[in-house]
Amino acid sequence: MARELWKGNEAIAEAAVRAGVEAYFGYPITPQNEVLEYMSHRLPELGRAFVQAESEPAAINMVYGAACTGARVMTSSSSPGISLMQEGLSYIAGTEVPMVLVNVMRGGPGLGNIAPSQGDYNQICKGGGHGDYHPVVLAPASIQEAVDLMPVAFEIAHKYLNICTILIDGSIGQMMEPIQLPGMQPVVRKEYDWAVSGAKGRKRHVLTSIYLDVPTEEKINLRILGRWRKAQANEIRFKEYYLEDAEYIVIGFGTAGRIALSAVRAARAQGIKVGLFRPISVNPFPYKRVEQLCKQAKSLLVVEMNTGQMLKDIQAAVRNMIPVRFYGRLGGVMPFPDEFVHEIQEMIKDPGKPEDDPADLWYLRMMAR
Amino acid sequence: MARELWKGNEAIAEAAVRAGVEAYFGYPITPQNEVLEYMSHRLPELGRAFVQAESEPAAINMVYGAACTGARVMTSSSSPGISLMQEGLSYIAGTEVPMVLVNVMRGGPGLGNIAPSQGDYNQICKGGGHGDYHPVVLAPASIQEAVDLMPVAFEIAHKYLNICTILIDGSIGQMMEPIQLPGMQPVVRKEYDWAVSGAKGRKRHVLTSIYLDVPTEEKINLRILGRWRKAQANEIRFKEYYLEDAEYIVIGFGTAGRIALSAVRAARAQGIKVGLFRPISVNPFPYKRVEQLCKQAKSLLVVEMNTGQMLKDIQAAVRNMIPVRFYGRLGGVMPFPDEFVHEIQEMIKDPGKPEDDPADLWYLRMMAR
Amino acid sequence: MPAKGWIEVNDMFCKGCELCVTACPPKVLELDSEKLTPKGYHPAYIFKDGCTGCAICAIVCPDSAITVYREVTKAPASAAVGGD
Amino acid sequence: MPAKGWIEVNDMFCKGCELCVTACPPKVLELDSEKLTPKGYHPAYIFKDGCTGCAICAIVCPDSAITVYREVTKAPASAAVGGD
Amino acid sequence: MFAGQVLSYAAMDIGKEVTWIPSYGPEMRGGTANCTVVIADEEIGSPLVLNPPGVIVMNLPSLDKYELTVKPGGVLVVNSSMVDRDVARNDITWVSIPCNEIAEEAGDRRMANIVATGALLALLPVLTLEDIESALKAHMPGRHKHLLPKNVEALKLGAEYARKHVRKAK
Amino acid sequence: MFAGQVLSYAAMDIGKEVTWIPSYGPEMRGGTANCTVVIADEEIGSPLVLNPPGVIVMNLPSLDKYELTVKPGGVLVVNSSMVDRDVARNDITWVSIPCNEIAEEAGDRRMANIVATGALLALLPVLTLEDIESALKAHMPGRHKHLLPKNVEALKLGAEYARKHVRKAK
Amino acid sequence: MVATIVNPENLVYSRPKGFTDTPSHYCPGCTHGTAHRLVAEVLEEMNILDKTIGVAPVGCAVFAYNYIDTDFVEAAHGRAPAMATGIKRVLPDRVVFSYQGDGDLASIGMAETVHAAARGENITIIFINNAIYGMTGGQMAPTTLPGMKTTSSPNGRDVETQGYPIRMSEMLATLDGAGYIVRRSLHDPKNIRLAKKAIRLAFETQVHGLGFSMVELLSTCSTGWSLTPVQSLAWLEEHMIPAFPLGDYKIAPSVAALKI
Amino acid sequence: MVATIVNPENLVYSRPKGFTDTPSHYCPGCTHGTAHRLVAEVLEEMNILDKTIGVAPVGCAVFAYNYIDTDFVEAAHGRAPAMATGIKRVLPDRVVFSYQGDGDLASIGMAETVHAAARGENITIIFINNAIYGMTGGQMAPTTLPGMKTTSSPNGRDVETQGYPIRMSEMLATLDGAGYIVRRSLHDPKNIRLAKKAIRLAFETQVHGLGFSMVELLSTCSTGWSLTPVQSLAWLEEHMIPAFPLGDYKIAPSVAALKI
Ligand SMILES: Cc1ncc(C[n+]2csc(CCOP(=O)(O)OP(=O)(O)O)c2C)c(N)n1
Ligand SMILES: Cc1ncc(C[n+]2csc(CCOP(=O)(O)OP(=O)(O)O)c2C)c(N)n1
Ligand code: SF4
Ligand code: SF4
Ligand code: SF4
Ligand code: SF4
Repeated sequence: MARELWKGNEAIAEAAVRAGVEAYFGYPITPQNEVLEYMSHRLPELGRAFVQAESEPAAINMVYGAACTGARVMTSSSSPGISLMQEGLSYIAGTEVPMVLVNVMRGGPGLGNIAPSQGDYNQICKGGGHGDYHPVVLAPASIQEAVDLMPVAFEIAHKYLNICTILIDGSIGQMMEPIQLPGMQPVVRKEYDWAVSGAKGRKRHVLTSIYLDVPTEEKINLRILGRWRKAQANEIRFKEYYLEDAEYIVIGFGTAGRIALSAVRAARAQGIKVGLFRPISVNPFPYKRVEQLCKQAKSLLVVEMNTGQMLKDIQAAVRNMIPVRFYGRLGGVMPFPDEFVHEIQEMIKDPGKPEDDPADLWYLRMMAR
Repeated sequence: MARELWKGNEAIAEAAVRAGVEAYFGYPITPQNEVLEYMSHRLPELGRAFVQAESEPAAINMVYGAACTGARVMTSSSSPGISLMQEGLSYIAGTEVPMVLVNVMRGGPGLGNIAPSQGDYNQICKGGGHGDYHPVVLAPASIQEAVDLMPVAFEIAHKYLNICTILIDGSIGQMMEPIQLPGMQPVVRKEYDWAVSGAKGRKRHVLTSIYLDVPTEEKINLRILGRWRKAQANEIRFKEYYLEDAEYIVIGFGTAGRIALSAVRAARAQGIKVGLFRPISVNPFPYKRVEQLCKQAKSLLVVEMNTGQMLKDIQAAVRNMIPVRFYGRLGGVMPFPDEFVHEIQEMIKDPGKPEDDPADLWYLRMMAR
Repeated sequence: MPAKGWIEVNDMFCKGCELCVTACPPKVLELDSEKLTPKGYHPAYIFKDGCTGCAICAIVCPDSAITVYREVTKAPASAAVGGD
Repeated sequence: MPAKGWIEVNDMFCKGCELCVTACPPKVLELDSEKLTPKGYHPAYIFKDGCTGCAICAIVCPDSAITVYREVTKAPASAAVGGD
Repeated sequence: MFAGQVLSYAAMDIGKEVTWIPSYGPEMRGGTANCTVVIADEEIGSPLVLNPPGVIVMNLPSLDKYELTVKPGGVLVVNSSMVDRDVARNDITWVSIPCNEIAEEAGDRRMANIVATGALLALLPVLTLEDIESALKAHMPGRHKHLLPKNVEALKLGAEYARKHVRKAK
Repeated sequence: MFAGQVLSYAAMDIGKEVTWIPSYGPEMRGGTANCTVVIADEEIGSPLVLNPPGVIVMNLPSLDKYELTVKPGGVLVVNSSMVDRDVARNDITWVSIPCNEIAEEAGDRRMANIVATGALLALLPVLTLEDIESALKAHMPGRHKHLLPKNVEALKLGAEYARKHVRKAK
Repeated sequence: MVATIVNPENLVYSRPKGFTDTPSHYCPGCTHGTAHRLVAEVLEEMNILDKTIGVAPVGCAVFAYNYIDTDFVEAAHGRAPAMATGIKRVLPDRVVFSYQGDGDLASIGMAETVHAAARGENITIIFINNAIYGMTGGQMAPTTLPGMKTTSSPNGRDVETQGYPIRMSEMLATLDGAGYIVRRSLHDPKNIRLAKKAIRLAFETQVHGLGFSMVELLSTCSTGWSLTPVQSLAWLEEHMIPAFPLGDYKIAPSVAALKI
Repeated sequence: MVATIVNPENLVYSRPKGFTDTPSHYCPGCTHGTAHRLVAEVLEEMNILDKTIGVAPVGCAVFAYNYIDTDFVEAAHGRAPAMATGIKRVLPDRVVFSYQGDGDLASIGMAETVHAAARGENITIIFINNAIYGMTGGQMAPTTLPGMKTTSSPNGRDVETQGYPIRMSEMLATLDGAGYIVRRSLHDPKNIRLAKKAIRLAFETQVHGLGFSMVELLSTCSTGWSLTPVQSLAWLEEHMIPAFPLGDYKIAPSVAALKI
């Protein structure tokens, strides 16, 4: 099938359509507007539901309602809008209904700017909403990967009755790449034993997240945790480059990861034995694999477009077994591969000690320049 | 000065008044209603500002506005309401203005219930809002401690131009204890060089969180991070009990921590050399101290009223140096000391291996019973 | 002579709010101070003759605790409770 | 004879939107196709006699780019722009 | 609930540490409310106790719920005005006392819990009746001050009745 | 921007990997817009390049901003219709070409960027003019198809002019 | 005599089939119960119980799903209209209604309510206006009357600092998307009958696809008002009706034309 | 001749002092600029520039603080009325105003707007109604006209699925807390004059403590409407004014009595 040149946001929207999304509810925000705009003509033309909500809280609660019918439903937004969805997301998790969320991250905190950033990693992965729940989070690094993950996201959401988040930054949303779109899936509405649709010919279904009886709520919490543990077991995803003989390993997700690929190639060209590990599922996080890599690598370089949020997960896996170096750019700055190459070279010159605090040293370097 | 019997929520409100809070904006939610209700008569009678907002987003943005004037201002809420404040909190962090937030946690996720819980630890400490920022979070375990921390919270907020959160659960909010209230501080409105108040006789002040110029946003991010690093250096707080000769150490914050105190005493009564470490500042977290304790302790028991959220921070500090055991109750269940005592005994029988996953084993135990 | 009526109050539902007592046109209802419902309320009951089966009590009862009977059935249930 | 007037258009602010051109009663304004402002717009200018200094252009100018002069000053600035 | 607060005030006034905590759980409106009071000489840990040494139950649901939680050898006070069954356990000291009637006798039905408090302290002397009395004096809202004597009376009657009708643990 | 997309389509059609990314930064409305195109044979890493081998600048601000970023030995195409200064560097190959005028000559002012594209490819043959031509054929929206010949013309003129007036790197 | 009367063919009224057998958690005399019953009766009479999906609010009616015998979801506080929209858009041929209190609908849910109405969203809202926050302990609501004492306006609502009550029906009536907007009361048999008629018409409006419908019901909260249930009905009539006049605020011509 | 005329005493009009020297980021012909100027002139004429605090929205006017020469804060999207409330409550003797677009005020900020009005919050809102989301690229706004094409209603706003425009002034006029609510337009000199008068009266309302004041200004978005600036003014007059009639929707007696 021929490749087509697509803008990231529109490709994601079309991929969702082909994955059988039945309803989209959203609110405009840069840099994800093209998702909403694309849906605004594409879904009605297919007789599916599109609503530009009055706000993100409204959008997520429309999603909540639609999700309760068992339909494949999604919303998309960017950082500030995602913050406004946190209550709704917690309700959806607590009610154990499936949905797909796309966060096209921008520079923050606050209004920040519309440039690409990875500053929402903690919010998205560590639970921005209240209570104990864990969304599955997939972080593609290219438009093709995003498109390929779209149907996967819906399947995960339904399989674990959970939120599945596609986490990208503004650059993936705004850039264009040649891609192959998946085929069009038919819309299938199963009669789930939990979904609401009118109680015709069956006993009624009630979906709620309130459990005043405390022991019951504890059981629900454990049930949610149980599904999450299954996701932890089944949904680990990552991609590895040039690791076979790598003595040094760069780790980055999403855009930082793909930029690192260029850096790794450049370093290899200089004869440096360096490879790249790019987590795709950032929640659940591939701790085990990172742990294994510590046996092979002399030291790690973690690159992010934030102050080192994923770094904490890396450190949890590394446990000071080998030195870790960190390099991050903030507030929407997109690093150049050259910066990473420089960091690789510096790391090799002086890998530092395993007990060093990488974020600490990075901060001092940033302030020094 | 004589002790008085106060309900937690009301004591916190009065402590804030005495700490010179000039304005309170909030929205009713159980189990923190008494804070709002107390303020509704106390502040007007002192000629200070009280507004029952139309919602939590409105409340936090009223706080945002008032904070921009340099006044001491606060809000309080409980889990779902806190989720709705995430956008506003991120704006406040991004605008670098001071405020105090009180979260009286309840069972979640979703609507959950009104029973005491510690399920919002991640949301509150790891950043529930978008972008890179870090609120200071203090978790008192008694009404007296909460009352004593109230003025501290305002000082921290102003010192680091940051959010300072008092993190308690419904039980502390609802229970009564004899306390000594601090003296009444006068309301002092300084003329800060950043606050807005009308530009009379000075150049105008503008407070914003939008920095379209990416390098500028990066500088702001680093400035915010810089202040956070100072807080990390200065604001570590914790309390230790029976640690001198302790071979086993229980770690818990807030209510779980105080329940553990009873358990530790009971275990000591059985001749077990066990002590208690209770973090008070959960963000910044006392990693260093926990690391030191690993030298002294044979193993640790972490107790929480959630699925093991603080546990991750403990593990980051322990790095598999010694075995860690976890015990948590969920969804608003308040554990009895006897449960912890049992866990201590079990831990001593079989401390397990350092590389065991405590949350894993705990989950299996929970499902087994 | 007025139609003969009768009501039964379901102890499961009655909370002794007295709305039926005050609403009852012939004033034949009162709370039974002797009796306690499982939930601990004094339920309503007919303490004297004269119930017309007008179902006014049932209309005002917030807990649908009342079943109404009437010797000569005229209107369908819905009508009795103000159906259109 | 009409009052003699003159306007000056500030290149810093003018974006060549033409609102003043269409609003000008004596139609003495047009965009200067020869000239480019620092921001790359063709600014407005008086291309022929007849400006009355009515300040209509200044009222409609969304970028406050226009300063208006009038030989015989009548009303205070505010009045000219519709102050009360 | 009120009884618990009176105990708390009394304990505080004689310089002890004390915590009072209401019960949680589904009963939102009109359900049975109850509270736990912990009195100690040192910083109090848990405000909840699995097996309390002393328990007062004012109605049947509460008896059913809490009879088994009383610590062996502990004390259980049952308000027989609202409870028509005896206590099944024989490893605890208990008394079945018609609080409502005694309260009425003392002058006000609503003092039933004070009667029960008197009974509890008679069998579990963590505090003296005088402690309670002065606590009432000190903390009763002004508009209720006139009820003080009645309350003290109720307290005493409760204590007396308990001493007379107590069933000791076997 | 459009030129960038044409390049992207052409690269894709001959089976190469390509990324097109618009510039970010404060210029929201009416500022100078620009984009980066990366063409490669393998999976593309960074869509941004610190020192691109080939750069087209259509106006003065862009020249000021990007002149120094061109990779030594790389190519810089300057639209002299909008830029009144020469290129200062002598370690790069560059040409100063009146795109607007040439475009007008070819039949439409708005094809200035196509002219520049022709010039770039003449000096940096990552793609052939034919690649571009067929890309235009394949991807030009129907309603513009009639402009195809003109575009091809503009492309050629740009290339010719560039070959004639190129200043080689020293 | 009883014996003779108590037999099926003499049955004049009994608990509606649309109701479950669960005793309600409401305080004695709370007219939430009355409103529930009317909804259940209407759904039963329209024979749409099995194609209806209810949306419960956060408020004392949070457990509405325990009583009204249809599929149900429980919304986040104030977001019921948004949740109902989400359901209705994927199941356009089902009947979707939300049941909300004044804090839920008029305070935190204001935007969702207004926009559902502006969109002409084909849903029905049963709006219980009891001038107070019942569930959380009697705090001030957007509908609390001037001078009215609540736990967050202990000296009575001071309009200078706490503002004025919002009349939702009047406000929503200004929107073109609104098909049927009326205010009724639950304080006596006559008005309860009228309330039921209105609820019927609201659901008919939805079934006929005539746009957004809302029935505002003046309701009591004896607990929040600290009155007896009987006093509460009188207080409602005396104080609330003047502040919230009963009436039809918006009846689209298409709705007026409905023959039922 | 120029030389002779161009001297101070002939000065009829020049850029107001309330304005900074920063050229605006607005598109050519965008009447946001006109609205800014009127506000600056009014604050200058009332001599309250140095006791005024502005609240900028999220929208094209996000940088209002770069132009109007007073203390300023920048609010979260739609929350400007709440933020203004927070400021006003701690600084009651200052003048606080927010400047908001239709997406900001009428969509995401609906609840904050209605409740600020209901509270009679002593603040002033300048409401720019341009029937579209300018900043984010021309999506549909709550004020977008039926059939109007936007980037999120590409085939024209379909009232069946996307609802009807909201008339904020009419809606807010139903609230007792509102002191002064009017709609004006910026499409020609006469209306610009009237707009300025209204803005003046709105600020006077606040200064005299007479409650919530809002001036809704019909404004152009040539970029979003894909018209020239000149065409935009005509389009506004032809299409927007019929849908959003100009007029006074609420003038409290106390405000009407103001002598200025
Ligand atoms: C986000 C959020 N904020 C606040 C609450 C607490 N809360 C529960 S119900 C309620 C208001 C109830 O009042 P109303 O809507 O009038 O219903 P009523 O109880 O009076 O029937 C509030 C504020 C909540 N559950 N969630
Ligand atoms: C929470 C949040 N949601 C969405 C956005 C994106 N956004 C910025 S401005 C805007 C709307 C602008 O339209 P309007 O308020 O009408 O102002 P205009 O630009 O037309 O002047 C939106 C949706 C945001 N910044 N924050
Ligand atoms: S109205 Fe109903 S609940 Fe109330 S007393 Fe009568 S029967 Fe009982
Ligand atoms: S109105 Fe102003 S900005 Fe527009 S052309 Fe005239 S002077 Fe220039
Ligand atoms: S609190 Fe009020 S609204 Fe809630 S159930 Fe009781 S009476 Fe009804
Ligand atoms: S997009 Fe529209 S509203 Fe925004 S500046 Fe341009 S013309 Fe004005």
